Amino acid sequence: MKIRTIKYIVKEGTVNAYRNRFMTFASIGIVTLSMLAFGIFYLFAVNINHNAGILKNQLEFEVFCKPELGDVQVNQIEQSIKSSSGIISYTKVTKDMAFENAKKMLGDDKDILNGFDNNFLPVSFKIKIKDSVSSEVLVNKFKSMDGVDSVKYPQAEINFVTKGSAWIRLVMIALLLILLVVSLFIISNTIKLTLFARRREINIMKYIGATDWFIRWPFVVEGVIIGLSGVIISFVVSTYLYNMVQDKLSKGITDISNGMMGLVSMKDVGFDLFGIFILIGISVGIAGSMISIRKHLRV
Amino acid sequence: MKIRTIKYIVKEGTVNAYRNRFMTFASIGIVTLSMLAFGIFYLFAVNINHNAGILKNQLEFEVFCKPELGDVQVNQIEQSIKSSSGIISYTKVTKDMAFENAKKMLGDDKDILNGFDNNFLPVSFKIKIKDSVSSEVLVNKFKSMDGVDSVKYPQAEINFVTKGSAWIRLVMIALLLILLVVSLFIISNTIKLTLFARRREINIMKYIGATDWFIRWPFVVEGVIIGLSGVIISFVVSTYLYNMVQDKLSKGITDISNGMMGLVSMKDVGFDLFGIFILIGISVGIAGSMISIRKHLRV
Amino acid sequence: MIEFKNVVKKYPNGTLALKDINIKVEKGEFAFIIGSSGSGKSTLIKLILKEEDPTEGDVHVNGYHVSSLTRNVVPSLRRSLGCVFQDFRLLPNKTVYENVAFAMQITEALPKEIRRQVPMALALVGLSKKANVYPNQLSGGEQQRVAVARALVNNPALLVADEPTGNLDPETSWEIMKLLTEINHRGTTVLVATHEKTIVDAMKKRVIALDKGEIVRDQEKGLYGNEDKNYQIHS
Amino acid sequence: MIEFKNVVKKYPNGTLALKDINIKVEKGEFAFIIGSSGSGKSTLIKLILKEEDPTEGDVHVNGYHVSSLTRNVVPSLRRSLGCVFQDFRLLPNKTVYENVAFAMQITEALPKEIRRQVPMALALVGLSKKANVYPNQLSGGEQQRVAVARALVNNPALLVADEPTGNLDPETSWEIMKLLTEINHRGTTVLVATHEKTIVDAMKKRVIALDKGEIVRDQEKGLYGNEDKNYQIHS
Ligand SMILES: Nc1ncnc2c1ncn2[C@@H]1O[C@H](COP(=O)(O)OP(=O)(O)OP(=O)(O)O)[C@@H](O)[C@H]1O
Ligand SMILES: Nc1ncnc2c1ncn2[C@@H]1O[C@H](COP(=O)(O)OP(=O)(O)OP(=O)(O)O)[C@@H](O)[C@H]1O
Ligand SMILES: [Mg+2]
Ligand SMILES: [Mg+2]
Repeated sequence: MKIRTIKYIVKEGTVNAYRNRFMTFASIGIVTLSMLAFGIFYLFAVNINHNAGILKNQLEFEVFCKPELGDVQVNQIEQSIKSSSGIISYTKVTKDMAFENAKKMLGDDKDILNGFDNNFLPVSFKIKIKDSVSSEVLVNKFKSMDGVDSVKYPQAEINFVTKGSAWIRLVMIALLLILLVVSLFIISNTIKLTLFARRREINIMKYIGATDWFIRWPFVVEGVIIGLSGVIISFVVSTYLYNMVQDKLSKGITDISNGMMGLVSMKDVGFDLFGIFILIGISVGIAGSMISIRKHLRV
Repeated sequence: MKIRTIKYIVKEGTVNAYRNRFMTFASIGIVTLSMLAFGIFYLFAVNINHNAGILKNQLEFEVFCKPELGDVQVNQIEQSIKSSSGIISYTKVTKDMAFENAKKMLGDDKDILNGFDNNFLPVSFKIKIKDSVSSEVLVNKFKSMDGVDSVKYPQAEINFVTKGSAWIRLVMIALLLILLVVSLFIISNTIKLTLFARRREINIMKYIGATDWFIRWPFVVEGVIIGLSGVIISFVVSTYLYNMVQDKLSKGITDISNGMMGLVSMKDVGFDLFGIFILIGISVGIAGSMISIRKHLRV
Repeated sequence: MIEFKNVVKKYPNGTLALKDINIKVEKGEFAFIIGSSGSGKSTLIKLILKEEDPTEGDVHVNGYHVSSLTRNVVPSLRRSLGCVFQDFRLLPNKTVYENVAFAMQITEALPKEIRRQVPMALALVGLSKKANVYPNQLSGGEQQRVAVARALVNNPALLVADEPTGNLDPETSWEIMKLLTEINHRGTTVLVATHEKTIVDAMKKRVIALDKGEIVRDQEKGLYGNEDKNYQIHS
Repeated sequence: MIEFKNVVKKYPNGTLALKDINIKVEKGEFAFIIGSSGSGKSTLIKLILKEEDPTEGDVHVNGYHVSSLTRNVVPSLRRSLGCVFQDFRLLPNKTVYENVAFAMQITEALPKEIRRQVPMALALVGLSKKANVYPNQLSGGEQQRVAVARALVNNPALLVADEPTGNLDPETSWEIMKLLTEINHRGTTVLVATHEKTIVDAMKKRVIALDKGEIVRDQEKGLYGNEDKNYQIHS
């Protein structure tokens, strides 16, 4: 292909996009809107996923040492907790602290503890783990450790969050994929419609003796222009909407989750989203035009 | 308008939908897909909403009577709880039960309770309320009641679920509305494209002397055929998908939520969804065709 | 029937297609509009149909003051006349039969009437056999004849034809012209834009000659002109 | 240059458009194809362009065995000849200039060449002034002349024209015919399907007459025929 032909193709595609501006706008509208829907759900899903992850990381269990254990043995246990992999952090609950807690727990009835010293209560460790999946292994490990009396862990809660967040992820990915496929099909159907509307033009070019590629390339350029315009507009709009929503929602979410959860910042997801968008914009523009034009070239 | 003209219009619209089947299929595809995306998210939102509602109804607080209260006074309090509005159910926790709970709570250290009888513990009522919003009123009411020692309620939890489910609802409604608007715009843009592709046909009719209505009605019929086909297909597909997903998910959801939550049955939402779909299918078909054709009639 | 008063037509791109046109065609007349390519014949016909509006002047057709017609009266103006368009304007998604029938359906004619009239019109232009094919399956001349049939089918009081024989062989052209003459004898006003020198010369009807948007001749029983020129090419 | 051997063309809907056609047009010849409306002239030309495939028989054009051409060689066949289509086939989204230039761009011609050739071709058909308007802003005859200019612009070895003067007045028609004759004198083979009796009679070129899909006459220096008929209408 000669340079002048490439020049011709680019110019032709651009000029045609302009001359068919009614169709160009309608198509850009459709691309924009489907990608906007996809983008909004993508951001939604990323946030759900992120927060489900946070919830999971909030999992902790408690290792109770035998009450009669001396400081040395307690330290040994502490060391082995420290060196365990899969643990984010731990807090030591001393006998004093346990006694205070017991008092609080009994509330108005704390008088019953009068006369006891803190010695009958055990030292315990509150352990935060990385991954709820590995909790079972850790729990068993600590249970069988010398000097450990018992391990308490909120099994139901762990199950709920682990399975729950897996389900949420699954559902989110499924919904996102559905929306992506829907968007792609809608866009490709739109390309089909626009090429169908211009089938006579394509036929004429063919009758005059233009090769398939000579006809196809300007349409591909036009498709890419439409695709890119659509995704860029939808990226800008979804970024704008997201920032607006983030402003409004962050405080609420921080409030209700005691600062635990929060919205992902656009800085962190924007790049991914932009990449996905540009990829879709270009590939749909190229593939859609190439495939849809084929049937009209057969004259 | 004469009967024969109405006959003509219906026949014409149907025949045209068939003769332009390439465009008809592409348009039905777009309608189907956008409504499918909408339908799936609608079902998703209904379920989220339903389960957020269930969670909210799980809210309860506990009213502690003064330990020294006699049976008569306890009964009085029970009566006034019973007669309070906004309460779904309540359970009475007797002194015996409280003692057992205390033992459980202390676990291995339950020996410290030896020598106490259950008398130092108070009778309490666990109350399930209808609506977390009214909890504050109820809490204050019981706090100021004679013989009530204290009212414990999980404020953080209440806040989380109340605000949380309000947010979820808001987000869901927002996402649904976005998707609905996106779908409607996509469909109307598609109608614009198809009418643009057939603008010459419309012009010719006008040049021969057809009135606007005579030209427009068959297109409206065609639009309704496309709209209805699209929504019916997407209704069938989303019902099918939903039933499939329900089979797979129900057990999981029941498991992780201890039977509390669950998926809404299609029987309960199907009718609403079908109604929305048919309404959209018909109105988009009519309005879209009528509005988009207008500019082509001006010759 | 048709009256142009000081009509000027300038297209938006600046082309001055008609300059100060004054014509009067009476009921029952048969007139040719001739002129070289681009002289404004089709533009004149477009003004009659309100396909274009005059830049200046008034156009009266069939009792309608075309220049000031409101949008919703335009269809009745157009239905009051039959028109053969230079580019045929057949509906691509309708068969030959349906194309002709369509011109009757828009008048809400009785189906019985339609079933009687359409085959008759098709027979007149010699296309009875092609009733059920689509326009893109017709030869150029056949498409043109469908356009003629459609213009005739409603027995309009005025028939306007833009180049109705451009794609027809001399014999078929003569058939069509005979048809138009017959229709004219039955009282229909006929206005034909044409290049067919032989036909114009032979028919000795009124000839309105346009040149660059101006009427240069308006002659009863006229000829195409250029009679004296003798075309010959050395080969 | 062009050879039809026992060619039969039956359209999918059953219409038998050509029956057992045998023609040979040598390099440098000038031939008319005449015949009444629907006799198969355009079909014959469509076979030359591989717009349609023959049901039976072989077509050879410019050294290509058209009937058995693979899809990707079709463009070079079409580029090896210039064609004026009966329905013009101008690109609606391109100006007159761009429409003509397009025929050169597909051959990857030098921009310099294009800028030289296109205005020349437009001048030849008398449309220099209309270079920058779109086809829908042209009169019927002007559109036809753009189609002629586009067919000429590449100086093809073979020029095929289907009814190239159907929308033109006699004078302009003669201009176009003179143009085709000149081109023919410079060595181009020319094949013209036409109804213009006057022109065919005056030019005394080879005439191939079709009737209902059959060749009924193939005559050097022929006439249109029907010479003796005297058209006259009583008015
Ligand atoms: N695509 C098609 N499908 C079916 N029949 C067709 C098709 N194209 C042409 N025909 C038929 O084939 C016959 C020959 O058509 P063709 O176009 O070759 O005629 P022609 O000689 O060019 O006529 P004209 O002078 O009117 O243009 C006609 O009867 C026509 O109806
Ligand atoms: N829509 C338009 N916009 C701009 N100019 C136009 C338009 N239509 C026609 N013209 C110009 O107006 C002039 C008259 O055109 P018109 O179609 O009336 O010619 P005509 O006499 O019918 O010619 P022909 O015999 O070639 O059909 C021409 O120069 C043409 O280029
Ligand atoms: Mg004209
Ligand atoms: Mg033909």
